[in-house]
Amino acid sequence: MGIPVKLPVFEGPLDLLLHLIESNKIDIYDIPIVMITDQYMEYIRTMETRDLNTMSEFLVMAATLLEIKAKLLLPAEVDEEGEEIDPRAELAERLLEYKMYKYMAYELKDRQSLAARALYKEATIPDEVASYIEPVDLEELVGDLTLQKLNEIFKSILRRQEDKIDPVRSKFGDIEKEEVSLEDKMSSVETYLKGHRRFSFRNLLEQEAKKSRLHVIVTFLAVLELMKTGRLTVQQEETFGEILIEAKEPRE
Amino acid sequence: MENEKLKAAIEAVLFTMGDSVEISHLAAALNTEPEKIRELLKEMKERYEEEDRGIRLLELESAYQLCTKTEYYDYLIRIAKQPKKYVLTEVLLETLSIVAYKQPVTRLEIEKIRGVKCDHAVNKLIEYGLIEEVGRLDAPGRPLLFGTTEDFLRSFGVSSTEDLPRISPEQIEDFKEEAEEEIQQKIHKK
Amino acid sequence: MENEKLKAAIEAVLFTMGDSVEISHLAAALNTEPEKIRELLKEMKERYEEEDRGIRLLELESAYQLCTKTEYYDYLIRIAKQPKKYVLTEVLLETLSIVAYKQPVTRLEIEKIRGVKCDHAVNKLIEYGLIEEVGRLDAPGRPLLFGTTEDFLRSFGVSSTEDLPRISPEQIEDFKEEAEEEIQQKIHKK
Repeated sequence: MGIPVKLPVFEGPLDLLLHLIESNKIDIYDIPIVMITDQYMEYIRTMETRDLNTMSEFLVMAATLLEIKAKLLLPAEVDEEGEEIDPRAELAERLLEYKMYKYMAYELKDRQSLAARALYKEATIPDEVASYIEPVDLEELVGDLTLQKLNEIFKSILRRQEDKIDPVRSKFGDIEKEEVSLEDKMSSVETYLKGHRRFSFRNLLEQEAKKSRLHVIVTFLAVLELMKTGRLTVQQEETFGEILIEAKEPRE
Repeated sequence: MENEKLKAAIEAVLFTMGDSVEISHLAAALNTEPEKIRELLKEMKERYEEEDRGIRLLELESAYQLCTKTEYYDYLIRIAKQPKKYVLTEVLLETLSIVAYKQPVTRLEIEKIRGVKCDHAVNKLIEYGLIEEVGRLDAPGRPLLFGTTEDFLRSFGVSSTEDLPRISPEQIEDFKEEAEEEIQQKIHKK
Repeated sequence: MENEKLKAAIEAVLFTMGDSVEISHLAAALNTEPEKIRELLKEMKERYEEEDRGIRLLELESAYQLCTKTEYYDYLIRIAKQPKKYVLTEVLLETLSIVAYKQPVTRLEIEKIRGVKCDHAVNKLIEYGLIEEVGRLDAPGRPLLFGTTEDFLRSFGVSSTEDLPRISPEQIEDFKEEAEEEIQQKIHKK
């Protein structure tokens, strides 16, 4: 059946080269390099692709062809056995290898269309099998685990829990997460900003301190957050001096 | 189509479908009289009964289905069910130790002690038969209480949970005093 | 267990699972030597080839699977759902044939043979489950090596990569005459 001639869209430089060789009915081992190079260059000049990657692959081959063309003009090199090296030999090998895989691809395609005519079956696991639960062998499961070991494990958990408790934080008692949310605090600070434009950070915190320690903390976080988003600026004249908060004009 | 071929085609259809197939459907697909199909199916049914066959033909009103012979279910179980390796992972051991020493205990208490969710571990331990539900706590939501099972005691060679080794006063000494309070507070608050 | 029973058990398992089952799994489940199982499967394979059977045993490297005989496809498709199909473009087929014949193979080797980048093709073939990573080459950069999957064997109806079609003398006839000599040379050099 031979290799079908495709539309002039080629998968790559080798594909194009193979096409030129076949349409010119020439021997892969005796490629008229000048003619083929001209035809090859002609083709890539008309290529419409703007894809640099694709283009570069074709250009690499163009360079190879030109190199072979140049070598053919020079006196032939000889190998260790004194035989002349044909500058085209390597390219011919590559073309043949490529051609072989291309041919195999067609073979595979035929195989695939035949194999696709076999249908398979989904698993049909009977309920009795699906619902089977392997009994647990407790003896094996427990193995060499002893009560002593279990006891050690329990103690280590308790110890670990103790490590987790931060002595400072634990004095606060439970922190109620819902009580003060950062979002709420941010909007209340922003409202305050609208009315005051410029105010003392200490005053702000003193008001909050009347509520709870948590309010102070969250207010502080809210100020930091608003600073980050550029809603306010903070100034301090000297170390430990009064911290002044000033509203920034909205960006627009 | 000759009978042999028809039988093969029927087998192919029943195999692929897995499920039951109406005789009328088979007849239409094979361009053959339903009566003929029914007759062939009867013949096939006998063939499947042979000793070296693991499948059989099931007759269902006006349909037929291929299915596995029940006598081979045991082998199926070995293949379809990955032999489960039951192991007590660290998480399971920790959870088990908490249940053993704090029983009856709720999921929430276990979670508080371990600091992580314990649903999976609790379920696994129940599956293994090491712990079980022993009641409900008289608290909002009436959470389930868990305790160790008799099997648990048996596999550890103790006759009652009273026999579980307790944490001795000296051991408790080792715990930081202040931390201990905290823990007690946390646990008993519930 | 006697041979007849073993065969029945194998059939039951293969039928139920639908998917391919490793010989080693069968051997373990049936408490029988893998060699024995392999032998029985060979005998079963022959029985399935009989005229009145619509299914056959497919050998896939070290696994076996039941499937319908291809000659009944036209009847089957009137009842059964068409399995999902993917279309392999020429690029994909070329890349796949290189992986199939040269495996294990790196991306770079494929690119060298085709003269073009193959990332897309390789990724697509992996997505289709036809090829997979099989290791890394012990070379600078430790490039990934690719090979074909069991699904590849199934989709192309071959039992192992050894069974892939080679170029036969008759097929070579079809090649253009001028290339003929060179190809012969190429094949016999292998």
